[in-house]
Amino acid sequence: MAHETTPHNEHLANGQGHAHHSISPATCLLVFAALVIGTVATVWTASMDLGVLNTPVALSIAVAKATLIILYFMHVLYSKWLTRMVVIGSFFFLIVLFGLTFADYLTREKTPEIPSLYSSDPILKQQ
Amino acid sequence: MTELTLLNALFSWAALAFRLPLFPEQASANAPRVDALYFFMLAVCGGVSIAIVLLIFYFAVKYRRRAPDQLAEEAHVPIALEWAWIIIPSLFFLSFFAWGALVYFEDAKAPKDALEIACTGRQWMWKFQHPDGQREINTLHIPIGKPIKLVMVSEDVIHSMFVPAFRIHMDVIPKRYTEVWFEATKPGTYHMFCSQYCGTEHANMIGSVVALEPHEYQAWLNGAATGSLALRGEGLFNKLACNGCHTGDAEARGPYLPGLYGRNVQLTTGEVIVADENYIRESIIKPGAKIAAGYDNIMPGYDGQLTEEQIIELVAYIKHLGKKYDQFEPVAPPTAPAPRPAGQNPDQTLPTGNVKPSATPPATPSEATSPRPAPEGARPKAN
Amino acid sequence: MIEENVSLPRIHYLNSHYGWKSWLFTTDHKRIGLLYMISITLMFFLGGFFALLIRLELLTPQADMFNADTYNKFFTLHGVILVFFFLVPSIPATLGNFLIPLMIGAKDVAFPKLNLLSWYIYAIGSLFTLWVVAVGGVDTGWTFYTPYSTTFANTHVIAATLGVFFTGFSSILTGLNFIVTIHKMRAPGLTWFRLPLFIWSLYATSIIQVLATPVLGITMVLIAVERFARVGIFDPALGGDPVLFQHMFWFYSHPAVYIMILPSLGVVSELISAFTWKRVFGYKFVAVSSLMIAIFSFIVWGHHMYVSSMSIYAGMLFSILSYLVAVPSAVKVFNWTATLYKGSVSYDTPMLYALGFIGLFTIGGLTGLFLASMGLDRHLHDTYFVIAHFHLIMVGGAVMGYFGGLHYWWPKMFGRMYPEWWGRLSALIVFVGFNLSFFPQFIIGYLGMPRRYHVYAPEFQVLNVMSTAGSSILGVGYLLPLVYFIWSLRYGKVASNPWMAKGLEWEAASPPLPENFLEQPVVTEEAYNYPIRPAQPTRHTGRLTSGLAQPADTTGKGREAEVV
Amino acid sequence: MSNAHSPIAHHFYTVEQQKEAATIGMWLFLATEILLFGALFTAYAVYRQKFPDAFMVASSRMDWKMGGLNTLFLIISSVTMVFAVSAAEKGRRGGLLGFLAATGFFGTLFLVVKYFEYKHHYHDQDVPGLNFHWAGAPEFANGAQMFFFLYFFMTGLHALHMVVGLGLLIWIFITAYQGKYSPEYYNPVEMFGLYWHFVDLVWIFLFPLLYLLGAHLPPGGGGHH
Ligand code: HEA
Ligand code: HEA
Ligand code: HEC
Ligand code: CUA
Ligand SMILES: [Cu+2]
Repeated sequence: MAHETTPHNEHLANGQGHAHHSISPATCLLVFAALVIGTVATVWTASMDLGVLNTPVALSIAVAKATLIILYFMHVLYSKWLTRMVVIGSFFFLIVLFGLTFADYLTREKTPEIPSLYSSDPILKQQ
Repeated sequence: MTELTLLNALFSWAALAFRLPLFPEQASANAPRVDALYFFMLAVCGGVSIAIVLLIFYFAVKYRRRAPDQLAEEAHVPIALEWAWIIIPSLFFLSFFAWGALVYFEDAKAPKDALEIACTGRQWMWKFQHPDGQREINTLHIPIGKPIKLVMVSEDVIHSMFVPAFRIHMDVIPKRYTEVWFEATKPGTYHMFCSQYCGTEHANMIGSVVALEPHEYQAWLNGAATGSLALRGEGLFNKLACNGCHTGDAEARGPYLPGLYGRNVQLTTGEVIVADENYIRESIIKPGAKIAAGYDNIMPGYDGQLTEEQIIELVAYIKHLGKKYDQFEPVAPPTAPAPRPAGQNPDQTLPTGNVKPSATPPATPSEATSPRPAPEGARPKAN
Repeated sequence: MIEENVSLPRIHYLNSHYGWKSWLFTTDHKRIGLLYMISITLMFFLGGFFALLIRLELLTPQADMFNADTYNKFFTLHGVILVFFFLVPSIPATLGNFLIPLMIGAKDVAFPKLNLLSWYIYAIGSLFTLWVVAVGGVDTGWTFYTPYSTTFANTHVIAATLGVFFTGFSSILTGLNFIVTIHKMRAPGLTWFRLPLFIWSLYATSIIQVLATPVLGITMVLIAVERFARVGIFDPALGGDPVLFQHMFWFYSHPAVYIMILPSLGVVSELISAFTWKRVFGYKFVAVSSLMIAIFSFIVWGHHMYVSSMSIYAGMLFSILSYLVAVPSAVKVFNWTATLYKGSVSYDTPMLYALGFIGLFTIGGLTGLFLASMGLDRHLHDTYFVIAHFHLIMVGGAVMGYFGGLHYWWPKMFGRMYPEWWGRLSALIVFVGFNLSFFPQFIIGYLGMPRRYHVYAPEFQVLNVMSTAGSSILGVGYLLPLVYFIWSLRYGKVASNPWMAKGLEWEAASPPLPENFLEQPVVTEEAYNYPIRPAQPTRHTGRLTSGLAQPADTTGKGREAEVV
Repeated sequence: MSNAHSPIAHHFYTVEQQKEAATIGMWLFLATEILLFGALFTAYAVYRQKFPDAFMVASSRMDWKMGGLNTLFLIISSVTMVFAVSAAEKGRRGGLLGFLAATGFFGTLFLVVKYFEYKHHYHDQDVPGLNFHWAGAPEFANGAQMFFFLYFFMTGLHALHMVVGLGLLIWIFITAYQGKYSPEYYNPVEMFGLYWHFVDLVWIFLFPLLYLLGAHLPPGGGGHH
């Protein structure tokens, strides 16, 4: 059909075609090694008390591992912009959910005391 | 704000003429500010809507299809218009935001000298306790011309305190204090609604706020006195043996509580927080949650053993301990109509040593200077 | 409306197969669209019926019709049914399902079986809800606020939340299907900026459906679990936080209001163009504004929580972001108005709905701005002002858009016209009834009448009576189309493209063939490429007859379908 | 989603189009999953902020060795899944079947370990809503209850995904055995792979957040005094 040849149909036209979707066994094993090391590192760092750093360290390792899986095992490194947009988009909105919820929780109980704009108000002035 | 008064008069006139209420009573210091914003937005948005509707009408009539095959005409509309109607409304939107935030911020935090009234919401009633312990249900007596702060908590589900005449609104949540404050400006009786759906009788969780002249309020207080909040808190404090640890001397196992309220507390985690009602409350029911630096986590938690009211009393007591005398603003005018029963004055029954009682409280400023008419002139609202 | 002399195609999607199986197991997007249409119509009248009962009770300040519990169930079921089972699926699942493949020149949506599955899931959800209605209702309000819903309510909360969970799932699948369809099934030559604006708006809607609905789903499950197992996920007595529930609920439910309105905005763009015979002014701005609305819709949910004890800084953030989302909405309103300028405006029923839509949506949206302002919301929260605000948008906006679209595409769907005179009459009745119902509520709201009250202070009565009167007029306005639409299926005048409208969907047969197009269409022009007469010094000389004889036949393809 | 029997469904024009549609469809589905779990992670974060100590203490009652072992199983199964897809791509049916079997094997191991963990927790009266009983410091009771609720809900939902995944895997295995896949058409294998990796991904976050939070505390849990 006219599909692949129509210049306007951008996704079909400049796609990667049906080329290599899967990664080479060597890459795969490398990633595997990295994941195992990451797991060991998580456990190892968790056994130490790093104070406030406990969670950031554990989460950074987790994020690194997840990124490897997404990029290599799930081929996002080799995918089209659309797939990448879906991945980025979903994480973006997850961060929105997180971020704005915590915009509430982290700023609670800190009600500001701003000087009254209405301090010239006769009613308030009486006090 | 003369234009507001004018508008208000207009609305009242309409209300009288058509028996059609159009505008709620303005009975708090806050109300005119909210209404000013309302009228501003009404003017801008009303203007824009009318303009759009008229324009649509005009175009729709002028360019109506006069013959069944009449084509649309080539129109040269500058694309710059697009940017104009992105930017200009945005500026208006910004002004709405800024004004709205200001109005809100202004009233977010109660003034320091606000009269504190404890409020408990439960299915389906409102309970209030005045600082001197007078309790009432579904009716709240307050003095006008004085900031009132409601410290509220729910015993079951979420409720919401709504007094339309004061333009205030705040959810009342279980296990956490929320607060709202207002200053009534007009004597009268106003609606008080629960506006958060809370079950079967939600629509009947209503009551009234009775705003009184200060001296009348005082008279009411004296008539309704049932013992001080803090006083009962003290009783509990002793009964529950809190004083066993919080003795106030150097070897005490628990921290020294006087002056705690409003002070910064250093926790074992290194964090510094302000000891507000919620902190004190938490310290009582879940002491382990935040541990004061230098102490062990040995205080028993009282979660589930105390009713909300008892906790309020304890908190009131601890807050009371904290206040220096000159922070107090007793509502009693120098010439109180009826003398207090002995022992009812919280200031005379505090544990000795921490706070010195004073014999003559200063006069209430609002009483001294209040130019307002007597409440006889106020028209009570239907309820 | 143009009188046509056409006949129905011999074989089309309605008569290509017979028997109930050919409907219940169909994977044809058009038939699935109709399955949805029947289901949501039932739900609309059921929900509307509850609305009438609500208004009946509110005729007087006392509780003289129904007791508190009954009333509470009424508004809960009214909200749940109309939001989750009518308005969210309404335009996407009916008109969207029917039209997306036609408008982009595809044979079907990307995943036809999934499409059918989503209808079944919707049906399961509806059954849960109908079961709840039958066995005694639920009384939490459509917002299911905790801890009332989890610990205190003694009605059928679990079944109701599961119903919502299922319909949410169905909504996800629909959205997913649409996104893939719009990306991958477009006809050659149909680039993004040649797409009809309806497609743009459904694309934006689908993004919200896919990304926001899962959060609602899991929240509903958490409520059911908490109720069932008595664990304290949101119950403060056990350490839970009811405000967290509100965050999670509104993270979906605010974007959801744009699930409801965006498709209508798309429909109105189509209508304005079709009934002015003109390209929508600022096409690209209108197209992109849909996406902007979808994206911004995710960041404003906290405006429902200003007085919930949420931090006031978060409140500020949400407030300003709420104003952000109004900007693309304003863009649309202004562009529609500008489109009318020098158009050839005709007043067929769909256009009446569209014009009504613009006015009511604008006012509804602008009152949303009042609520988005923190200072004002402290007075207006949970009053009838809110009720009026969202009914203006959801009924005066979204439902009007749906009705407009239904009238507009009716001949496309069934090859027959509804009676035009009755159409205009009912549009008029709806408009009048609507305004009478909901304008008084703004005043009641500012006066301070809280919502979800079956008894109220006597001074609110006059306005409430007006509102009740209006709603009964509105009911008539909605019953009329039900009658004449059904009538027209059999007796309506045969029609194909009575509006002389442009767009790929009008190039297929009416009703379309099972495969939509005989041959894959190729698109070579912009959307809404109506012939235009040059700017004329005088108005009456510019009448052109050429180009109207075959107005739709500009691509030259797919037209054969009509003469089969 | 797409028809497994004929390489190309009636409404698509090309194999490529069909394949891309499936990929994006799958990714969109995973996007919904991300937000589904994401909502739970948000709840977790909120409560952890509310009960930091209780979460730590309760978490020290987790057996991180079992969790670690399971992490390993899932990673291995992910790798075998990658090999399965590439075998399908190259048309090696034997390899495909073998790697699928390995994936299923490790997935099952995960569930077996999980089963023993759950059983252990049940025995220790750790299951909110069923038999929760907190023997540790009373001020942690609420927080611990919340922790265990989230633990069971999140790992339970994850396990549910594993079970569904294993079901799909069996179906893929059977169709692969029947020779339905070829280098031209192996969409379902690839899509299933995406799903499987995603389930792995969720676990990668669950493991540190649930098991390792209190790992530096003395073992046994129940309070730190
Ligand atoms: C389809 C449904 C829909 C839509 C589209 C909207 C759109 C908007 N809504 Fe509404 N809303 C609801 C449905 C909807 N809402 C519902 C159901 C509730 C109640 C839920 C409940 O509690 O039960 C609610 C409640 C609600 C609240 C909470 C009130 C409360 O409970 O206290 C708020 C607060 O900010 C709000 C704001 C807005 C805003 C800012 C928009 C904006 O998107 C509007 C944007 C549109 C315009 C602004 C119009 C066009 C603009 C112009 C023409 C420009 C004009 C130019 C100048 C002014 C210069 N809505
Ligand atoms: C899509 C959404 C939608 C729609 C279309 C409507 C439509 C209407 N709604 Fe409602 N409404 C909501 C969504 C919607 N509503 C929501 C979400 C709430 C909040 C719920 C809550 O607080 O939890 C609400 C709440 C609500 C209230 C407030 C209740 C309260 O807080 O106490 C009121 C009061 O007037 C009201 C009225 C109406 C009216 C008069 C209509 C009219 O437009 C309806 C017109 C339709 C008809 C009149 C049907 C016509 C049918 C017949 C005449 C035949 C009937 C018989 C058969 C069964 C066959 N609605
Ligand atoms: C067994 C001794 C003990 C008893 C009994 C006790 N407390 Fe405490 N309390 C402590 C200790 C120790 C601390 C400091 C550690 C902490 O913050 O938990 C404390 C802290 C507090 C604090 C926080 C003070 C600060 O500066 O952080 C408050 C408020 C408090 N207790 C109130 C009470 C009340 C009210 C009661 C009785 C109902 C009570 N306590 C009973 C030992 C006790
Ligand atoms: Cu209390 Cu509503
Ligand atoms: Cu909203």
